Amino acid sequence: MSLETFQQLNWSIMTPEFIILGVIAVLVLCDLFMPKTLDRKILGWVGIAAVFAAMAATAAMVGGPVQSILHDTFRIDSFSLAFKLLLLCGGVLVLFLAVSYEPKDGVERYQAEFYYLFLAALLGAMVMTSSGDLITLYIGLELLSITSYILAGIRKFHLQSNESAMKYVINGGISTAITLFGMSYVYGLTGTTNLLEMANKLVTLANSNHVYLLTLAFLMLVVGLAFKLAAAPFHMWAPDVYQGAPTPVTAFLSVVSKIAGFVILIRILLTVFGFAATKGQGSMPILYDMQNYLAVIAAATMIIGNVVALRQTDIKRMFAYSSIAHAGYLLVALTSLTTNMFDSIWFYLLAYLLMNLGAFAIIQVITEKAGGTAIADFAGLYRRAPVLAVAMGILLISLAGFPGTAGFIGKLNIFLGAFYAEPAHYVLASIMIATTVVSYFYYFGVMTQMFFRPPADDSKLNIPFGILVVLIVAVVGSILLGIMPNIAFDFMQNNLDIIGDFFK
Amino acid sequence: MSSVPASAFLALALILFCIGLYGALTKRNTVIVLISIELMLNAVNINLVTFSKYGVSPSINGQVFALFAMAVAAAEAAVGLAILMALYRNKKTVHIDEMNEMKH
Amino acid sequence: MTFSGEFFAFMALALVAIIGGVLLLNLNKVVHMVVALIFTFVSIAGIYILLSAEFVAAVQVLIYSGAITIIMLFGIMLTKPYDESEATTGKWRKILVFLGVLGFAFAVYLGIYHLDIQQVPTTLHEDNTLQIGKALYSKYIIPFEFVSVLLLVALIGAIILAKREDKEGDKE
Amino acid sequence: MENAWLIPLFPLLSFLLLLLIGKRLREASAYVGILLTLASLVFSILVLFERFSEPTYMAKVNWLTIGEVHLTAGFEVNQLNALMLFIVSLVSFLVHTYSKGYMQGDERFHVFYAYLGLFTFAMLGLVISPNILQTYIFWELVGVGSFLLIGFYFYKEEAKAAAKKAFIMTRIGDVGLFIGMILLFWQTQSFEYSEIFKAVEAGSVSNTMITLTAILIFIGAIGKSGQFPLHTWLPDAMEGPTPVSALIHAATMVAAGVYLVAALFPLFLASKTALLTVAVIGGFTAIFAASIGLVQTDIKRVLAYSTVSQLGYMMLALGCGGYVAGVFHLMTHAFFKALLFLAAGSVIHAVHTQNIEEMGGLWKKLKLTAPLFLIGTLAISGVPGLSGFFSKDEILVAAWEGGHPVLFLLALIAAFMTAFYMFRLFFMVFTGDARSEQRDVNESPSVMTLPMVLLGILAVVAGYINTPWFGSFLGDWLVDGNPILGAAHIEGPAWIMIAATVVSLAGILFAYFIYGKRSIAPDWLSGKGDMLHTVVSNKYYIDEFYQMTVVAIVTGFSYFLRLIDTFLVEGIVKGVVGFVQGLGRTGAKMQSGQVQTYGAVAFLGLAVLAVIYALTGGYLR
Amino acid sequence: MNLQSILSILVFSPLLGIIVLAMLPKTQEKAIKAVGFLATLPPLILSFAVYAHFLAGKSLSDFSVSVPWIQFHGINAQEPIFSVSYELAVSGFQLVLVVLTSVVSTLAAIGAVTFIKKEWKGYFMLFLLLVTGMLGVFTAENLILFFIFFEVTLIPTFFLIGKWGYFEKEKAAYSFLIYNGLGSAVLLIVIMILFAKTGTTNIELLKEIVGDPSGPLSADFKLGLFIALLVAFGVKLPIFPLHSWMLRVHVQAPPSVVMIHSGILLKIGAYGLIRFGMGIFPNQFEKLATLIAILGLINLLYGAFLAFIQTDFKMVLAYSSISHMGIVLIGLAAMNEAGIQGAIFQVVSHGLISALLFFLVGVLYERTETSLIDNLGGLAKGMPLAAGFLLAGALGSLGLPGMSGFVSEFMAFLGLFKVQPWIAAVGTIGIIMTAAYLLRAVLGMTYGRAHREFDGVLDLRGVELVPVVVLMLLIVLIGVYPSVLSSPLQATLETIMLGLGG
Repeated sequence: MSLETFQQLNWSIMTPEFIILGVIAVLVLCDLFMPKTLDRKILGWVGIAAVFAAMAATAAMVGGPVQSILHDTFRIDSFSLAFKLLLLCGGVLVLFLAVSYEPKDGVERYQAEFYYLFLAALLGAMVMTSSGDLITLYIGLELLSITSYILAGIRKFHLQSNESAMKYVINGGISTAITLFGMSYVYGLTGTTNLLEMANKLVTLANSNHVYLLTLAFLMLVVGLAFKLAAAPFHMWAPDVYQGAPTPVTAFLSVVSKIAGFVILIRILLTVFGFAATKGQGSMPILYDMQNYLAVIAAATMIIGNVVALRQTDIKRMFAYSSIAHAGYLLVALTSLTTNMFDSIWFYLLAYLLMNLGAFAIIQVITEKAGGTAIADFAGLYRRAPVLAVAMGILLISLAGFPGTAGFIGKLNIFLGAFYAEPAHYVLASIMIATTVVSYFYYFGVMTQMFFRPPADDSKLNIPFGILVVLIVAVVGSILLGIMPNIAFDFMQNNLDIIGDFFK
Repeated sequence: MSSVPASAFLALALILFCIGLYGALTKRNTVIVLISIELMLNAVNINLVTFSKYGVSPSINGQVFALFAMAVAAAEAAVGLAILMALYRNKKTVHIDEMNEMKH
Repeated sequence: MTFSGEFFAFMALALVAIIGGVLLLNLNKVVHMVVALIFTFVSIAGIYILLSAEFVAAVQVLIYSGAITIIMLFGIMLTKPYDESEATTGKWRKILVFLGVLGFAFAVYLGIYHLDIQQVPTTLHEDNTLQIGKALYSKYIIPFEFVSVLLLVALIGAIILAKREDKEGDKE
Repeated sequence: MENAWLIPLFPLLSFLLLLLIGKRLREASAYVGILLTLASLVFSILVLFERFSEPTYMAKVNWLTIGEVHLTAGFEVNQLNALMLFIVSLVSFLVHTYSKGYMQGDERFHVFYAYLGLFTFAMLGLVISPNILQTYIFWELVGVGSFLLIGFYFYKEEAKAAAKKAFIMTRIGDVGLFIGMILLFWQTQSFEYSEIFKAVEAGSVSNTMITLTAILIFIGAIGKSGQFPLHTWLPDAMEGPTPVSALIHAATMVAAGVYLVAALFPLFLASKTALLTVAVIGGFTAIFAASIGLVQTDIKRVLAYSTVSQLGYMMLALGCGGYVAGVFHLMTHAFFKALLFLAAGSVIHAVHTQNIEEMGGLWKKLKLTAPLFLIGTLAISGVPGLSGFFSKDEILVAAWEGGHPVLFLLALIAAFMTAFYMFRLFFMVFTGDARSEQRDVNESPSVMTLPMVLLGILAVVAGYINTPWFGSFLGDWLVDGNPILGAAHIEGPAWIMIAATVVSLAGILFAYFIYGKRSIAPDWLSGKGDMLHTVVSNKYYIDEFYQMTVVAIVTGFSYFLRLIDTFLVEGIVKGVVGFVQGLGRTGAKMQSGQVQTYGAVAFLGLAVLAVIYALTGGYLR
Repeated sequence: MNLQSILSILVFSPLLGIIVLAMLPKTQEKAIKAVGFLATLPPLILSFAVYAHFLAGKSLSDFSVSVPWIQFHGINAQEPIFSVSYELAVSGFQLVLVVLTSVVSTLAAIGAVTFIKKEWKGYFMLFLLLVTGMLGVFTAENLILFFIFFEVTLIPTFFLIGKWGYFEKEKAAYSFLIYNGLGSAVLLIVIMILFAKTGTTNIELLKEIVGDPSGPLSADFKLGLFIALLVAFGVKLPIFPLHSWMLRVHVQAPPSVVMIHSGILLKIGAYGLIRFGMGIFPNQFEKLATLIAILGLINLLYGAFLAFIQTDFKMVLAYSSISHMGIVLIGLAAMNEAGIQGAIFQVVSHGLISALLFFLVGVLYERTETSLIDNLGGLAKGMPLAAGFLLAGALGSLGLPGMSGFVSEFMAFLGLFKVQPWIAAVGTIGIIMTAAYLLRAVLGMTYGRAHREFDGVLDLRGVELVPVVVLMLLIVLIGVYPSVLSSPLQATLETIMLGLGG
């Protein structure tokens, strides 16, 4: 490729990535040359600014045409923009948490690394959103994963953190291998790594043998990527890792990483398997053929997540199970395969992002203060810090999916899709609703602690600025989207045409 | 053409993948577990390279993919080992079944 | 299927690779396991050559047989493994995993065994490295660059995690 | 007559006033009650006299709309209603007056008057109702009034039990009325008496339905009027203050059952079976209760069983087609039984006991009460010349002419028994020597005796408005314009009257010999260990029977349901919860902290999915 | 003021109180109580204003408001059919319940001043939220909005029970939450299926679509949906065997909450059955009428028999609620004007009576620290007013004419006797049993000998008299002049009958 063609490429569409990349480089250098005594927190604020800038750059592209460079290895379409915005939102909130993170034997020494590793992970996730190529997707995925491994273990003098990172890396490695194994078959049966080309080739697929192998690859991909979603059967790492990892990292894993997982899953599943025919052109695509398998996975995820969460006494573990459950809900939307699936997944992820990050902000405050992560540490929070308790209450209610909150509208949207689909997924949706009711138990268990129990100590809690920002955004956002969801719906409707990305 | 059918290569990859998987899921020593994972990735690479030559419309892409996979695998191995080091300092064990500080 | 040299080469390499793998599972000493695996890695490199991927084969030798094996050995040395104690858990898990592996292999093998892909002549062996280079630097430039970020991050991460330092180290 | 609706409202006003300000008025509450009931009485008398000359008046307003159906409320003044208005307001007025003396000094004096007001309101409302629904409404309210007054001495366990029993027993009957009323509504599309009669006459209601509804309604009457088998509450109701017994449990409320049957008489006439049922129940109750009355030792209980028995008489009359006889006896009974109760109250007031075995020789001490009591006793015994004689005679004639010789015989025996136990009572209380120490026995104040005097007069003369000798004025008036109700006067053979006289005199003589002269030892009537005596004095063990059957079954069933509630309902819930929690426990247990297990689970998941796919959907398809 | 905004103000005005409360410091007890009480007044005044508007002969549809709210885009091409509007309206039936709600709420707020001993601020904030939820439930004009308000009532109730209740309050709060959660889950399934299949949740539109035999729903499917609906509201009502949560709540929750709970929240079940069960699925209702009648019968007798052997007066009342809700079912199962009107009357009547009784039990408990019948006795001596009202309330509850209970019971049975005379006849056993258990309990507490001395027990006094007297007056008013209630209902009844006839 000559320099000329190189320059002709429309690199501007990568602006958000470049911003993040540049800031990573700047932070690395700053960290090197800044005096050891200087507080690294400033770097965190720089990181936050960078994410905001990237967000602005992304938002500027909203509504624009689909653009891609270099054989779709980088691609800007509505899908990528929508989810990239989500990721950036999640990223910035996580960074706010990170700058307020000051536990005992924490990450003082590696504060700067802490920030730019977050940015790198975010970058990986962003790459995943805007790629139409298997290799780029894979690299993005791994960039995210490997950075996450490091982040999980960054409290290196903390045994739980080490163990968490170890478990994460081992499970991650296995999942990567399985995913890649699946990818290799997909590549082999199409001869290309470009997703759109794959779709073009597979749309006429009739060889039953190929279909068989491709379907196996489908299963491998789904199970492998389930790791990122923390969905069954690849969910078991989540509680241990969430518990041991530093709280902002847990927040990151439960939100940004999960969003990224959905991004890649949807991208591959819909583009490749949504077109790969089973019996020649015009026959049912593999994806639809395998709907029941997805449904089983979704159901298992919801049941496991919600039921096992009942037994938890550790708040972070409980939230791990809760996040498993939420992955299950999202899989319901994916399984139903209706045209509003993107809207509902996107909206639900947005709602989930707000409520989960908000909750983690409070968890971070409490666990830092208490030095442990037991749910019992929340006892009497209402006495100690009524505002925090009420905020947590609202977020929990949103997580439980009560009306008036974003969580409810999100669930409503998913139900709508599940019932609208032909054939309608009555059983799946019913499982979802039933397990939601089960989830009341543990969400309200936290409430019980906060509101009904007397506090162990009456010391007041101080809320750092970063936490405050996250809380305000989360609570206001949760309620606003619960009461006026059309803010988000209309944004999607008017500016983005995700269905067009996949089916036009 | 080739006297060795593509399926032979694929079968080899499958066998190695399974060996790696079995190792990763049963070996006690964490280093071996990490190595087993590398073996799995190797198996994948065999697949990729095989398909690069014998796949439906062969192309160089498979080989490139394999190279990427190797790079990533190396990074992953390094990070995994680093984490093991950190853990070892705190826990003085490399036995994976003793890493059960957090459970239930 | 003709019994060509290629066939024998394949058989030999495959055998070594699998034996290496099996040894990995069955040897007792950790160092031995790693060494057994070196055989596998090297024979895989041979397989690559059979598949007209000379560059990949070279990289395979360098990265796997070289780099990765070495750092793993370092890892073993640094951590002083005691492998004499028997695992306390996992009898059932082994059996289940074994059955699972069998089932999975069976399912996938069904697919592979009957796989018939029309073979087309390729030019992969001609200027293999050049072809790869071209692809890497034109089509795959973006992932390539991101790999560099990835490696950087992994580097930094590995350092900060593995660096030996005292807990109270720099507070003085 | 247009203003007859005001009659019930005076006592209601009394009730409300006393409820609100009674506490401040204290003893003056009595005047509120007395004056307002007097107003009712005056209006009632006016209405009664107006009704002699004018036709039935009826007015109604819309009360409740159900779709197309408009239920009304209103009032009707027909002969029966006007008569009942008069009786009720008169007795109520007298009891109000009497109570001023009787209840003197009670700290809840005003409450008593309030309750009396409520009861009087309800009773008056009951008797002017133009439709059965309204009747039912007041029917229940009357029950509440009775309930409250029985339980007036709420701190007494017996009063509590009696009040509860009264309410529940009558409610059992009320449900019969309730069902009957509703069934009747769906048959005739109306609750109005006139519409119902029209429909029945027109034959638009099947015979079975008429019988069924009539009997159901009669069940209501059974409950209210203390007929067998729902009679047990009435004797227990004597736990209430005595004026209450006089008003409610002698003169008015218990007679409501009779009134109801009378008011719905055309319906009953349309069904032979229903009429027969009424007659048989009435006849049986008459003798049954009388037999219990023979051995009771509590003065009020004797009177109570006598009431039950007399009500049975009335029912018998109605059941035999003797409309006039029934209503006539209802009236006379109201007077003499109220008199008896008030006199008994006066006695109790004087000696502070109700046990007749502890009384005696009071004739000299209670100069006014004793003769009045004697008048009452003579009247109820059917001694010629007094009111009871005439009405009882009418009934006997009705029974004989109605073609029920067995019932006639029963009635005759009952009449004998009545005479006997009433005079047993009289002799034991007023003659002989004092059986226990009685100090300070004084005649009651005039506020108590005056009502008694008035009632005494009525007990003597009331019979003369409907006699075979001087013309059946009452009967003529009652059936005027309603030939369906039967003859104004049933001519019977003369021997019936003689027989009745003989029987009652025999009873009196018999009692005189045993209790007055003591020439016959009463042993066989009070003998210990005599089985018959034991059975009778325990009221045939009816209460015990109910306790052992109905109450036990209900309680047992309740406990059985409790078992279901605790084990089945809660058990299922616990099971589900347990299952979910068990699932959670298993899930948490699997989370063993072993990272390889996690990977194994994930991979096994994949393997299972793959194998399932391979075996079902995939390759072997 | 714009008539259309009145309902919104009516529903959301208590939220204003929440905001004011939030700004008050915790220590300002008096102000908090005052605000808590005052915030219930706007709905009260407005609801009476609406009632007056109706009495003036003007149409209730003047108040209907419909504003586009949520559009679920993207689900199908012909946009935007999947939309939910913010729709509030009152029909006569709804109006009656709104008035009931606002009255009971105000009285419960007064009750709270007596019964709640701690943390008034939190209490009143949650209480006002609950009031908003309840008012919203009765005015919502589409299913989603209804569901939202329905769930909004869950959360405050959970906290009100769990924080301010008695000994086993948390268990009670949880069983409330889970049962009702499951109930609302089933409801949500029904709502979403209807929404997904028909594209609307507007009740009036749904009536047409579901009623149309050639509509998008098959007959079996509709039957299934109706059964689900029955279960959903059956939890709330509650119908046997879904009742056990309600017992716990009634025993453990603070009296002022039980007033609301028993008085109004349970009525949501009945409201839902009438409005949606009968309104949207009339034919299905007809098909299952016998089943519903039997369920009603079971409820009626089951509650009555179990109430007969309870030792705790609160339990008596709780089972009595079950029994009385049986009458609602019986009335509905009659499927005629009398029955349905009876059911609605029962809803209102039981709302008032149970509020009264639970208030009185609360007072008794305050004074004597027990509600066990055997521990009490002879209370009429020490607290004649309380005992008197208790007795009056019990009489009202057992269906004494002249009070509201009778009218409803009478109409319900009147209706059922026309269609199911045998079931109705068996049901009348319930009438007897009601008298038996209520008198047993009430007389056991107030009459007879005192089982222990209650020294210095105070009678009802001061502000406590307000709820008691007001409720009693309303009970008597409806009993004596039922037209106050029946006249707004006629239009609703006609609509329902039209649905049933078609």
